[in-house]
Amino acid sequence: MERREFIVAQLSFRNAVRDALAQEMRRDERVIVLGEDVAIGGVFKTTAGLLDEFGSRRVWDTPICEQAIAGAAMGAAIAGLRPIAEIMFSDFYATCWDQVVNEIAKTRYMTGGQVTIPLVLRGANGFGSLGFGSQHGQACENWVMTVPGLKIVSPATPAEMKGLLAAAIQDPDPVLVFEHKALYGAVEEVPDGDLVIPLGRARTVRPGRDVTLVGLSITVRTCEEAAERLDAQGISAEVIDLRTLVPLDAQAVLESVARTHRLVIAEENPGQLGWGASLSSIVVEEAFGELAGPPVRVSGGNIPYPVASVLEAEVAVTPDRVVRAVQQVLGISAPTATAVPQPAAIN
Amino acid sequence: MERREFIVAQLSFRNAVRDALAQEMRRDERVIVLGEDVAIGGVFKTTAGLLDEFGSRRVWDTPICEQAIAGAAMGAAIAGLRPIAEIMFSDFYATCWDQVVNEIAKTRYMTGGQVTIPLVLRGANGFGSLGFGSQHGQACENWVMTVPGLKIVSPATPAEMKGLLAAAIQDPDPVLVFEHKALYGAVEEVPDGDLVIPLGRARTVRPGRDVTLVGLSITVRTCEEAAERLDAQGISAEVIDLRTLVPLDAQAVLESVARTHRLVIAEENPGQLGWGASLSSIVVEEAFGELAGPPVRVSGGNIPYPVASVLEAEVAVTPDRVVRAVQQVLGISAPTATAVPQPAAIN
Amino acid sequence: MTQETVATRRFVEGEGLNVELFQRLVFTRRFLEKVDTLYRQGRVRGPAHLGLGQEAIAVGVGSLLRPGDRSIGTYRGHAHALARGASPESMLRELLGREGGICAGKGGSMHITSVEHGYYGSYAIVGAHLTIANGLAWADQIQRNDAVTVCFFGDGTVNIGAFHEAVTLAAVWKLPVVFVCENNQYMEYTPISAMIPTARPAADKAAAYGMTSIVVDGNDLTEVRRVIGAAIEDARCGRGPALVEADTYRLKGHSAADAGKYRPAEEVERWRARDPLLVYREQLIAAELLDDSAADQMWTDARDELNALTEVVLKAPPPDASGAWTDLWSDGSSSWRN
Amino acid sequence: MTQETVATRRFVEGEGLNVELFQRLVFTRRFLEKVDTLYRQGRVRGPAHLGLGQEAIAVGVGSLLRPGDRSIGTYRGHAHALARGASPESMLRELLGREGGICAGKGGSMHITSVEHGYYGSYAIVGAHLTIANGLAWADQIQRNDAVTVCFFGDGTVNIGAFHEAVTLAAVWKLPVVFVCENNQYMEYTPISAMIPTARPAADKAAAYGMTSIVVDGNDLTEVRRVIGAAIEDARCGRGPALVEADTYRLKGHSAADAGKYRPAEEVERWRARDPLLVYREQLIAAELLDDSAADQMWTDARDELNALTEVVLKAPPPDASGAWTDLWSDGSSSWRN
Ligand SMILES: Cc1ncc(C[n+]2csc(CCOP(=O)(O)OP(=O)(O)O)c2C)c(N)n1
Ligand SMILES: Cc1ncc(C[n+]2csc(CCOP(=O)(O)OP(=O)(O)O)c2C)c(N)n1
Ligand SMILES: [Mg+2]
Ligand SMILES: [Mg+2]
Repeated sequence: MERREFIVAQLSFRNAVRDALAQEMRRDERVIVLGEDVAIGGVFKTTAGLLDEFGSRRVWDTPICEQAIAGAAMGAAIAGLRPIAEIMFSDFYATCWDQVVNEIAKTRYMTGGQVTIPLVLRGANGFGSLGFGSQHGQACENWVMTVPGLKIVSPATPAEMKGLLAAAIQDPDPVLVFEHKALYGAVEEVPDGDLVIPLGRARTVRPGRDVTLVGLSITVRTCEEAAERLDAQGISAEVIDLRTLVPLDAQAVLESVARTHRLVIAEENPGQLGWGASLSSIVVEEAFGELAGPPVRVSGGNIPYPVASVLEAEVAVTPDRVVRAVQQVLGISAPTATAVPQPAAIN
Repeated sequence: MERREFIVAQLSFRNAVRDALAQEMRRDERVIVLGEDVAIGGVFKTTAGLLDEFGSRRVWDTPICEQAIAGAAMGAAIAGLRPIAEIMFSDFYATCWDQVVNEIAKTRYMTGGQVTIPLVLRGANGFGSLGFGSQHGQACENWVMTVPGLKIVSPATPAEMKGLLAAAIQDPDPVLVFEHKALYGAVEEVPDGDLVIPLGRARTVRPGRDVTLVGLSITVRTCEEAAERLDAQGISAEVIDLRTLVPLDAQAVLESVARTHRLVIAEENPGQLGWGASLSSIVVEEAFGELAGPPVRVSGGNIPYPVASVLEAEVAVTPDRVVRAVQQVLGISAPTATAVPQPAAIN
Repeated sequence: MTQETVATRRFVEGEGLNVELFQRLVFTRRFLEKVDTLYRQGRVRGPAHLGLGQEAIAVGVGSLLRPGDRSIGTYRGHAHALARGASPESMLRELLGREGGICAGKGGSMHITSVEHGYYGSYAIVGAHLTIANGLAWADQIQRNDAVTVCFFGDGTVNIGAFHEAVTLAAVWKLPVVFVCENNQYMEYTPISAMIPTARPAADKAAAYGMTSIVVDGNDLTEVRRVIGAAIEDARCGRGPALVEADTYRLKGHSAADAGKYRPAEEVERWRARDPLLVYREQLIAAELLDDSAADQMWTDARDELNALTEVVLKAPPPDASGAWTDLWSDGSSSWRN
Repeated sequence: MTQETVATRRFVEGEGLNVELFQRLVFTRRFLEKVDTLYRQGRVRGPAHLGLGQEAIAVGVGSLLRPGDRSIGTYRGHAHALARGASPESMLRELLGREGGICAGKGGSMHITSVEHGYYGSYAIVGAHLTIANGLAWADQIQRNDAVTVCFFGDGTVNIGAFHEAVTLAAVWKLPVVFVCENNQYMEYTPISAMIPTARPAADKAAAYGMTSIVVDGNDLTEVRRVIGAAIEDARCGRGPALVEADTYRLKGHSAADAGKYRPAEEVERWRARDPLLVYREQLIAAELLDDSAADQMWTDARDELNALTEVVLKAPPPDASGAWTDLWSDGSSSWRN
């Protein structure tokens, strides 16, 4: 992504969503939006202004019926439109899971390529210690990754959000875009004007020599903070933002590990079965000889999420836990003073 | 599992399901069965005879409404019964995914332990190259493993089926039991009488020295066949049947790897994100020093499943592929004559 | 199999007006207002959905349920929990993230539950809990208890698949369950009238399930008790499930974070005039069971009681962090590996 | 955006009796019988669900749809594909696992699709495709095409959530979609009458969606064309969606593997007497548009044609194994890593 000096704007993650939608709706009149409360601007304000600009033939309110929403998007995509359906919280993918994993993901293949399904499903995702609890606080990218046929995008910053969502809308295949709800307020400077970031290319956020830290969505910032602390300890950490799980840019991670020989993965979701495991197993299978130590995963606790803040803190993926994981990989024991229970290990 | 010499019976996998249900229904009158067509015996004949023996207060036909089925099971479990709901094909968990992962899995935790949910969801699962295609041929254990709060059982033989299903029914927490549809016809001798196999203990199917092969459900047999062929090549493979993914008996695998120093995992599901990755990452993190080579996964293709038999064969997990993975781990190159494209690597 | 040991169930015999019920309306209103205030002070963890203006339905149905009966509701469930006798203090502890929360800090505002009082929980995914309500009722049917389950939900919920499956199964199995639709006229920000194919979200669907169409003025406690009372008795006597639509209005936004500006001022005013507390108060005063000063005293008392309670709770420590790792499984643990 | 290049669409103008339609019924029946035979010979991969006895609905609706109209159905979809003009040979290739299968060997019996003929596919998870049908119709509505989408499904499907959500959204958005319930009286092995709360699975639900209750004799091709034709024209003219219940019966088991023994012999006999082919044949003969020998000739011709086709197909090689790795993504590949 190039930056031009002359026109930059402050953009929030929330508005990045809206701007990407507007950008693509202007570019391509086949792009339409549907979902609950989207006409009035959406409960996270990510569709604000779209009805005014594009009218009621492009912006469609729906009843509460996620199956019908996902199905309508699928059918319209097959018939040549480019629907973007909001699923308000990604936890609610569970209420239309059949449409997502059994219909949208499979129909192109099972018809021998007779149909193409260019659609985007998008909505708020993730834990972020906001008190949303078990039914509104999940990081659900993994659910999707168990099923081939769906692209998975989970951006880490406002500019990333704008460019990756635009690419998702332009993509000819079904893409799920996960918007971390704790990032909606995040702001950064972005070039004014159209922005598209290709899917399937990881981003090196920060170069380093001693260890590779891989994050996605909110854990990219977690890794950056960990890297800053490690710097102070004389440890140079490279931070990679995976950006998309499918297509997976494993190559970028393999190349980094070939230089650093150490890998720590930070994933917000429960570790029982997370994308970090997939990445770890790929790196181990394909670059075993390069590894000076085992890849270590820092994952969310293997529990539904609690609400009280001390409990949330207990299960969260934090820079502290990433720092400790790096120390473990490097064979440095953590100073006992800061030792706290490590949920992933206990659990 | 002990075998008594005096009374043994030939038991099919299909009848093992029915026998376990009947065994537990006799033992505990709180055990009830519900699902589509279960009264007449079920489309896979796994509930045959239950209506006759236990009557219509214990065996309940339902409309086609998986959400209502799973929800009814959950409510009745909370109210003190022990429901067993049949979800005909595990692919259909998608149509009640919210009940499974957001309600059943989370409610005990999110109420601070006020409720307990002793239920079993069970049904036909897996690919097995039977021509069932993308919407009826998935191995769905992984879907469940991404979400904490659910136990996952996937038995490999008739005796295992009977004993593990019985244990699942007795378990005080929600358990999903996956019955591989290609195994329903499998037959073995089992002791006549009650059988219960505790959840969370892997089974060493065959001891070995050079490499550990881990399978689940149908891939246990795949591993056994691979082990037989490896034997002929002078390679001694230990075969472990994982039996349950949650609770995961990682310890058994770690102990085996501590002896063999090599690990190959065979999972029928797509490899993108499969339980094999979770197991691999645990072994790598916790036993890196023991490993003489990288754990290698042999997984199903990262596609929805096709139907034509040549296409099925192309994406299936076979003894051949496991043998080649072992050769890879041992640094033996496969004889070129038998070289076939390796989907997991290509894909 | 539920243990009937709790004396605090809130069943009220008889059909007549009852000052005690007004007191409950007042306390519930004060409780919700208190939560609203605490939310605006930044003290409540997570979102908080209040049923301000809808209290007559929760209080009315609560008074109809006997010990052993079960109820279940949504994220907008504070009133429904209180209506069965749940402890306001434990609820405040939950909302404010203190030790001793009613869900041990793991539920928060959206998941208030008090099984000990027959309130089986608040569920935050639209529609799901209707299917769970069936299961509670089914267990009673199988065990030949004469208990009834009441399930509360909103107007927006009638469009989701889980609603349809649940009401269908209840009808086919003739379960002792009463589904109460609190039609507060809105989904989140969208008026329900724009998102349904007929005039009434629930009542117009009853016939499809072989049920009678039942509508009740949800802001009139007396009517709530009469109409829903009859449905509950039918269910109790084995005459099968019911689907009731109770007309009401939420006086504030969808959640405490929402100012509700999408609602026409005139509409809000019209419904304010039909505030369920005004309606019942007038009925009691007309029947000379209450006078203004006694009513005002109840307002003051409830406020004082809740202020005092809040002060105590705010002084309490947070729960112990280790609690994050308990109560996933029934052995109390959360470990997934052997 | 669908390309209207195919001349083989099967629209039949006019309301009258039509020998060509009888010929289509005959061919469809013969096709299904052939699949049944091949299945019993162990030659068909996977399960095969046949619509033997239900042909008048598929053929009738097929004849009402114009080029550009869309239809979509279930695993029991062979007749519906043929009714739009799908190639019987490509279908047989799919069923028998040969090169050139209509879904390239990746769909099988349950997923027969011919987009080129406006048949958008056969879906095997009950209810899901009703939501997809909406999307097809919605695209036409947005693009101001006057096309109509017809969606076929079974009686058992009315109880699942996806049905409810789909019909609701169609009604709220006034989509040009006609939902056709083929009430063949059974779920898999369970009679639908035992699993619905009213007498009729679909028609008794129409009012809940603000629609007219429409029932048609699905074994009478003339009636199918008249009644469903009217619903299609309403949808085409922007008068909104319809829900039609067509009474019929499957003369064999749920799938070719099922002997259907749970059905009372008397019931089967009653419906055999109302075989849609007999019904239409009698109408044509009464109108002197057909005589017995011409009808018999059609039977023989269809059999011979299908036998010949089968022989060709059975000689064809299987698809190339590499096809397993194509067509997941629109670039033709299936790779998930960069
Ligand atoms: C399946 C699902 N979709 C969307 C939401 C987001 N959501 C929460 S409350 C709500 C509106 C519900 O409206 P209604 O049923 O009328 O209940 P009310 O909030 O008015 O009490 C929505 C859309 C959800 N929680 N679950
Ligand atoms: C969600 C779901 N549940 C269950 C099934 C298994 N199943 C396949 S067909 C069928 C019966 C469907 O009955 P109906 O809708 O009447 O269609 P018919 O088969 O009679 O044409 C069932 C239960 C399924 N495919 N999908
Ligand atoms: Mg509402
Ligand atoms: Mg049927």
